[in-house]
Amino acid sequence: MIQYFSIVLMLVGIYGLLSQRNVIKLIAALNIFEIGLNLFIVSIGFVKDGLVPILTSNNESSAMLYVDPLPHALVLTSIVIGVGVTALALALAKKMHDKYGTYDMDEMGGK
Amino acid sequence: MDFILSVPAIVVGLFAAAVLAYLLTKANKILGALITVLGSGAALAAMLMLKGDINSVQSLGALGFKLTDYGWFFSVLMLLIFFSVSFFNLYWMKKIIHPAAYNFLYLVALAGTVGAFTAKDFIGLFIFWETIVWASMFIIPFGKSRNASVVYYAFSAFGSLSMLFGILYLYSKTGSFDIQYVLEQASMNTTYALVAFITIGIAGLVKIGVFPFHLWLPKAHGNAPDTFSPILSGGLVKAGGFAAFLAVIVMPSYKVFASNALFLGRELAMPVPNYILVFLGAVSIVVGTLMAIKSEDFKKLIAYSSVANGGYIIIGIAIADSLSVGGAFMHMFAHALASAAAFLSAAAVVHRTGTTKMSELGGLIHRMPLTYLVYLIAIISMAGIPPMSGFISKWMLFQSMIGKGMVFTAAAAFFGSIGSFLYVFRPLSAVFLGQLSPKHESVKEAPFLMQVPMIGLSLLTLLFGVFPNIVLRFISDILKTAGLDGLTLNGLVISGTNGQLNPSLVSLIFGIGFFIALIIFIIHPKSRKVDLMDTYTASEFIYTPELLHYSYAFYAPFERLYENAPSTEKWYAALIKKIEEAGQLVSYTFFNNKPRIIVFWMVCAVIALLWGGSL
Amino acid sequence: MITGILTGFGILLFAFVWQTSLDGINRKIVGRFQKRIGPKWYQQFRDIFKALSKTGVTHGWVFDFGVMMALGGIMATVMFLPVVGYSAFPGMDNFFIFVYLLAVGMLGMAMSSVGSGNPLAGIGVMRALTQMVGYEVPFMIVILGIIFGHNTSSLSELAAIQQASGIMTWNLVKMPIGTVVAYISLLGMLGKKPFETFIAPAEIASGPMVEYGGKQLGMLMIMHEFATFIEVTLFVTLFLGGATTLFGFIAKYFVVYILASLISNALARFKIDQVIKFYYKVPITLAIVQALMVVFLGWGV
Amino acid sequence: MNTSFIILLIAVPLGAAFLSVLVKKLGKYFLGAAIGFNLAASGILAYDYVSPVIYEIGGFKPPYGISLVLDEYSLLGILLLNVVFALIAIMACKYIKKYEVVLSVALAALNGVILTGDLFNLFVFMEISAIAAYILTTMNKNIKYTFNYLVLGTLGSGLLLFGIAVIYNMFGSLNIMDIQNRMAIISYPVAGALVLPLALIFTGLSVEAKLLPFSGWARGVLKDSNSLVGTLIVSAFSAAVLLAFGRLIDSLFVMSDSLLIVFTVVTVGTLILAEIAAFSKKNLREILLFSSIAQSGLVVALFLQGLKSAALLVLINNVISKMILFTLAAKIGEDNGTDKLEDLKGVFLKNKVLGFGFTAAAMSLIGLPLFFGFIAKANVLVSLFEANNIWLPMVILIVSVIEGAYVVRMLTTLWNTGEEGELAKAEDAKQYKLTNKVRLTIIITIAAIAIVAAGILPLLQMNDWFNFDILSFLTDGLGGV
Repeated sequence: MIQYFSIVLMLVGIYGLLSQRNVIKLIAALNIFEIGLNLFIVSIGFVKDGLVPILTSNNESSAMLYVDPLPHALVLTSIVIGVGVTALALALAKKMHDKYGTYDMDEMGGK
Repeated sequence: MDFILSVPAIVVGLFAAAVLAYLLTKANKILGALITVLGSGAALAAMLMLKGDINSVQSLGALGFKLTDYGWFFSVLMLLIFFSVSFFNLYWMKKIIHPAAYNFLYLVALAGTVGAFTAKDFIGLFIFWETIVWASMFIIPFGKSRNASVVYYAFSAFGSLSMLFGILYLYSKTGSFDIQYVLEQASMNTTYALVAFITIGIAGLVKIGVFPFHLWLPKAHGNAPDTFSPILSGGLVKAGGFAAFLAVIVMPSYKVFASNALFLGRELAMPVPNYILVFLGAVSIVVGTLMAIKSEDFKKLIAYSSVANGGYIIIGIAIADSLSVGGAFMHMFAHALASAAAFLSAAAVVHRTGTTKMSELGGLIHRMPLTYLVYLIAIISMAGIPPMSGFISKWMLFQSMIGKGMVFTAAAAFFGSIGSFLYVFRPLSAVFLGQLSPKHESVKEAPFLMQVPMIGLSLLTLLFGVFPNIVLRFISDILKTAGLDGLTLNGLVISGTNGQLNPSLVSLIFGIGFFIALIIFIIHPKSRKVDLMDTYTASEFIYTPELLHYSYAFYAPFERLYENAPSTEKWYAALIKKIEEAGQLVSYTFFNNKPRIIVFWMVCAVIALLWGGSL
Repeated sequence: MITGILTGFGILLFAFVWQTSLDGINRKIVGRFQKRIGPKWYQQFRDIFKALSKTGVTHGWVFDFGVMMALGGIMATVMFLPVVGYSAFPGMDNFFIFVYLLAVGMLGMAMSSVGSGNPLAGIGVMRALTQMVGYEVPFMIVILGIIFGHNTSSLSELAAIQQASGIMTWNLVKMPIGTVVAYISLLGMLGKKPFETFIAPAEIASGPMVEYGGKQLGMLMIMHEFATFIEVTLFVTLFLGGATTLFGFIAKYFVVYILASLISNALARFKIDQVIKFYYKVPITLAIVQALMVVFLGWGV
Repeated sequence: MNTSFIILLIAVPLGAAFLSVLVKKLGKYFLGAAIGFNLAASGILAYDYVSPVIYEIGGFKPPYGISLVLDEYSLLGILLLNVVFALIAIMACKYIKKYEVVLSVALAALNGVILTGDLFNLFVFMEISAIAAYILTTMNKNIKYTFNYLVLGTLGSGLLLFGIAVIYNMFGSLNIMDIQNRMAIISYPVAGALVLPLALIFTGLSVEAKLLPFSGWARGVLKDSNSLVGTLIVSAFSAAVLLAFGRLIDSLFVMSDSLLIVFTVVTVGTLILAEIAAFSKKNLREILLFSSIAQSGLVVALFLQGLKSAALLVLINNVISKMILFTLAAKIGEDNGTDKLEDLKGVFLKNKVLGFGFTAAAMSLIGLPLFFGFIAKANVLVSLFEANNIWLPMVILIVSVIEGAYVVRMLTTLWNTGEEGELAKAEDAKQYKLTNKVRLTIIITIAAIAIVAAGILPLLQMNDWFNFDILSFLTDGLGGV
C-alpha cells in the first residue's frame, strides 16, 4: 500500500515538472518526486512482522525475522544528496531571479 | 628483388617526398613545387622500370602490395598525369592559399593512388582510396569554392563507404581481405557476388561520376585549383574505372549472373546487373553531354564532358567482352591524356587572363597559339576524331555496342559522340577564336615549363592515335589475365566484331589529304592579311571587339529545348534541405531548454520503453 | 599501299569531276524549274577556279589552317570511299571512319570560319553543329541496324551483300523505314531545305561562309563538292546496293541527288530548334523502330 | 601491486577537495596534486596490472560492503579519464580559479563511477559528478540552462535510483557481480521481470550519457561553454558515464528481445537524429555537441550489441578527438567572439599548428584512414559483421556520410578564406584572432600526433588490427611490459 502511495507521489512530482513553469514550483516538484522515491526505497525494506534490525539482549537469535536495514541506509544518503541538489537549485533560482527579475521560466526569454 | 625498387618503396617514397615538399615549401615555395615534379617524375620512372616485376607481391607491415598488370597500367597512367601536371605547380604557388599543404597533399594523393592500384588486400585498397579522397578534399577548397569540397567528400564518402561495407561483409564471410581470393570466393556464391558487385560497383560509379552520382564532377573539377582539375578529371576519376573493372571483370560478375540475363540466346544477352550499369552509363552520356553544352564556364564544361566520357567507360566495362573492355581501357587512357591536356590548357589560359568564364575571353589564338593547339588536339581526341587516341577507343566501343545490337545504348552513345562536337567546339570558339578582347591585348603565351607537359600530353595523344597498338597490346594482355579473350591485333590493324581499323593508315591518308590541300593553298595567290575587326557587319560600324564576339549562351536555341528538364542538382539540393530541416526539427523538439517539454519527452520515452520492452 | 593511294587519287579525281558537273547540271535543272534558263553545266568549275585565282583576305593563320584542314580531311575521307568496286584500301572502308574523318573536315571549316572573328560565322557554326546532332543520331541508329544485320561495317562488303540478288536485297527494300530516315538525314547533311538553317543567306549572310573570298572560298567550294559526294555515295552504297558499273552508280547518284535538290526547292526553311524537334520526333522514332525490327525480329537481314 | 591505489584514486581528489575548502588559496595546488597523483596512480596500476582486483572498502566482503573493481575495463577507463582530465585542466587552467573544489570532487566522482562495483555507490558517484557538472556549468553565465540541466539530471538520477531500488527488491543485493550470480540461479525468466528496472536504469543513465530524447539539457549547457566546462562534459564526463553504462549493460542487462530492440531503437535513433541535427547546425560548438550526442548513441548501441571492445575504441576515439575539437572550438569562439562557421572563414591561417591539431582530430572523428578513428571504425564494422549484423553497419555508414559532410564543411571553412566562387586568399584572414598558448599548442600537438600514430602504427605492426581486442591488448601490451 505504501508502495503505491509512494509511486503516486512520484507521479505527482513528475506532473509538477510537466505542468509548472515557475522555478520554485519546479524545485518543489522535484522534491516531491524525491520524497516519493525515498518512501519507495524505505518501503522495500519492510518485512511483515519483522523486528528492528538491532541486536539487543531481547532478541539474540539471528533466526528472527528482521526488517531489511539496508534501504534505510540508502535513503539516508539519498536524502542528503537530495538536500544538496535542492540547495543548489535554490541558489540557482535566486541567481535567475537576480538576472531576469522573475521566476517564470517562459518569461526569461532566450532560445 | 630489393626493396629499393618496389611498389611499397614508391609509396613510402612518395609519402616521404610529401613531407619533404611540405618542409621545403615553407623555406621556398618554388623549391617545394619542384619536389612535386621530381617526386612524381621519379615515381613514374620507377613504376616504368617495374614493368618486369608484374605479379610480384610485397608487404609493408600489415599492408600487402601486389603489382597486377591492370594495376600497373592504371598506376603508370596516374603517375603520368600527376607528373605532367606537377610542372604547373611551379607557377601556382602564389595563387594557392596554403602552398605547403598543397604540395604535401598533392604527393599524398599520388601515393594513395599508387597504393590503391597496387594493393593486394581490399582493406589496403580502401585505406589508400580514402587517402586520395581526403587529400583531394583539402586541395579542392583552395580553389574557388568551399562547398565543392563538401559535395566532393559527401559523394566520395558514399562511394567508398559502400565499398567498405562490401569489403567487410565479404571479409566476415570469407575470412580474408585478399582481393584475388575474396573475389574468387564471391564468384562462387550469388549473394556474395551481388554484394560485391553492388558495393564496389557503387564506389566505381561514384568515383567515375556516373549518373546519378555525377554532380560532384562539375562542382569539384570546375572549382578546384586550376592545377588540380586535370588531376581530378584526368587521373583520379579513372579510379572509378578500376573499381568497376574489379567488380565486373575480375570477379567476374558477368559470369556469376550469366543465368539472370536479359535476352538470353541473343547476341545482346547480358546479365541484368550489367544492364543496369549500361543503362546508367547511357544516361550519364546524355546528361553529361547536355549539361556540358549548357555550361558557361570553361572548366565546368570539361568536367561535364568527363561525366559523359565516364559513361562510355562504364558501358565498355559492363558489356564485358574483350573489345568493349579493351575499348574502355583505351578510353580511360585516351580520355586521361586528353582531359588532362584540356584542363591544362584551361589552366594556362587562367594563368594569363585570370578567368575561366568563356564569355569574357576570345581570340586568344593570336596570343597563345600553342595553348590553342594543345586544346585542339585534346578536343579532337575527346570528340573521338582521328587521328587522335580518342577515336580508337570510341571505335572499339561502337563496334562492340553494334555487335551486340544495343539500340538504345548506342543511340545514347551516338548522341554523346555527336554532342561532344558541340561542347568541345564551344571553348575553342569562345576562348581561342573570335575577337580578341582589348584587355587581353598584352597576354603572352604560357611559360616554357608549362608548355612542356602540354606538348608532351598532346604528342602522346597523337602517338597513341596513330599507333594505338603500343597500348592495345598491353591492354590485350590485361584482358587475357582477367579471363577474357585478347584483342585481335595484327600489325597496325585492329579488328573488331564487324570491321577492321588501321589508324596509321587513316592518319597517313589524312596527312596526304592535308598535304594536297596545303599545295593547293600555296600555289594560289597570297591573301591579304586584314584585322579581325575588318569583317562583314552589314555596313554597320562596330568598334567594340567584345560586341562582335559570339560566345555567351552559345547553343541557346538548343538549350531552350531542355531547359525545363528535371535536374538531379535540384533533387540533391532538395534532399539536403530536407535533411537540414529534419535536423532543425530535432533540435527544436528535443533541445528547446524548456524543462517541462523535455520531461514530457522523457516520460513518453520511459512509457515507450516499458511498453515496448514488455511486448 | 602505293597502288591504294593512287586508287584513292583516282576516286578523288572522279568525285571532283562528277560531283562538280552534277552541281552544274543541278543548277540548270533548278533554273528550269524556276522558269530560268540556268547556267551551263560546267558553271560550277568556272566558279571554283575563278575563286581560286583571286586574291582574297585572311584573318590570321587559323583562318588558312582551318581551310586546309577542312579540305585535307574531306579529301582523305573520299579516298577511303569504295566506288564501283574500286576501293583504295579494301577492308578498311569502315563506316565509322567516314563519320569521324568527315568530322575533321567539318571541324577545320568551323575553326577557320569562327577564326575570322565574324559572329555570323559563329552563329552559323552553332547551327550547323546543332543540326548535326539532329540528323546524325537517327542516321547512325539506322546504320546500326544495317551493320548488325549484315555483321560487317565495311562499305564495300555491305554493297556486295546487297548486290547478291538484284533489287530485292537492297536495303531500300529490306529496310524501307530506315531508308526514309536516312534520306531525311541526308537532306540535313547536304544542307538542303528545309534543313538549310546553318547557311540561311538571308538571315546570317551564309553563316560560316560569310568571310570567305579568293582561294579560301575556292577550296571550301571544292570541299563542299567532296562532302556532298561522300554523303550521297554513302547513301547509295548503304541503301541502293552500291553499284557494279559506273553507269549504275552515276544513275543512282543522280536520282538521289537531284531528288534532294528538288525537295529542297519545294520547301521552306526550318528554324534551328524546329530542326532538332523534328529530327527527335519523327526520324528518330522510325529509326529506333527499324533498328528494333532488325535486332529483335531479324527483319531485313 | 599495491591495491590501495585503487581507493586512493577516489580518496586523494576528495581529500584535495576538503583541503581546498579549508585553505582556499592553495586550492590550485591541491587540485594539481590530486590530478598528478591520479595520473601517476593509474599509471602504476596499469603498469602493475596482472589480473582483475576487487578492492573491498573497509574490509567488508562483497556483497555486504562496497567494492571497487579494477579489471581491464575499468583500468582502461581510469587511464583514459585521468589523462583526459589532466590534459583539459592544463589546457584550460585559466578558468579553474574558484572552481578547484568542484573539479576535485568531479575527478573523485568520475573515478568512482568507473571503478565502483556497487549499484547504489554508482548512483552516489553519478549524482556527485552531476552536481559538480551543474556547478561547473554556472560558469557559462546562463543560469537558465544550468537549471534545466539540474532538473533533468535530478529527475534522471531519481529514475536511476528507482531502478536500482527495484533491482535490490528483486535480488536483495546491490553488488553488481553478486546480482549477476543471483540472476543465474533464479528459476523464473529473468528477462521479463527485469523490464521495469532496466528501462528505469537505462533512462537514468541516458540523461547523463546524452541519449535522445533525454538529453535536452546538452544544447543549452554546451553551446556557449568555455574550453573547461564544455570539454569536460563532452569528453571526461561522457567517457565515465558511458563506461558505467557499458559495465551495467555488460553485467546486468539481461534483456528480452523486445527490450533489446527498444533500447537499440533509442540508441540508433540518437545516432541518426543527432547527426542530422549536427548537419543542420552552423556553429562550431553546436555541431560538436550534437556530434558528441550521436557518438554516445553509437557507443551505447554497440554495448547493447555486446561489442565491448569496438564500443571502447569508438569511445576512446570520440573522447580524445572531442577533447581537442571542443577545446579549440571554444577557444576560437572566445578569441573571435563568435563560433559561427561563416564568420570564421580561414581562421586557422592565424595559427596553423592548432589548425593541424583540429584537423587531425576531426579526421579521426569521421574515421578516415591513417587516423585512429579509422581503426575504431573498422573494428566496429568487422565485429558487427562477425555478429551477423548487417543493418547496423549500413546505418553507421550512411550516417558517416552525413557526419563527414559537416566535418568537412567545418574543416574547409576554417582553413580557407573567400566567398563562394572566389579564390581563397591568405590576406582575407587578417581580422581573426587565434592566440598562441604554449601549453595548449604542446598538448594539442602531442594529442594530434598520437591520433595519427595510433592510426598508422597498427596498420604497419598488427596483422589483425581490424579485429583486435583493446582489453586484452591492454593487459598484454601495457600490463605485460
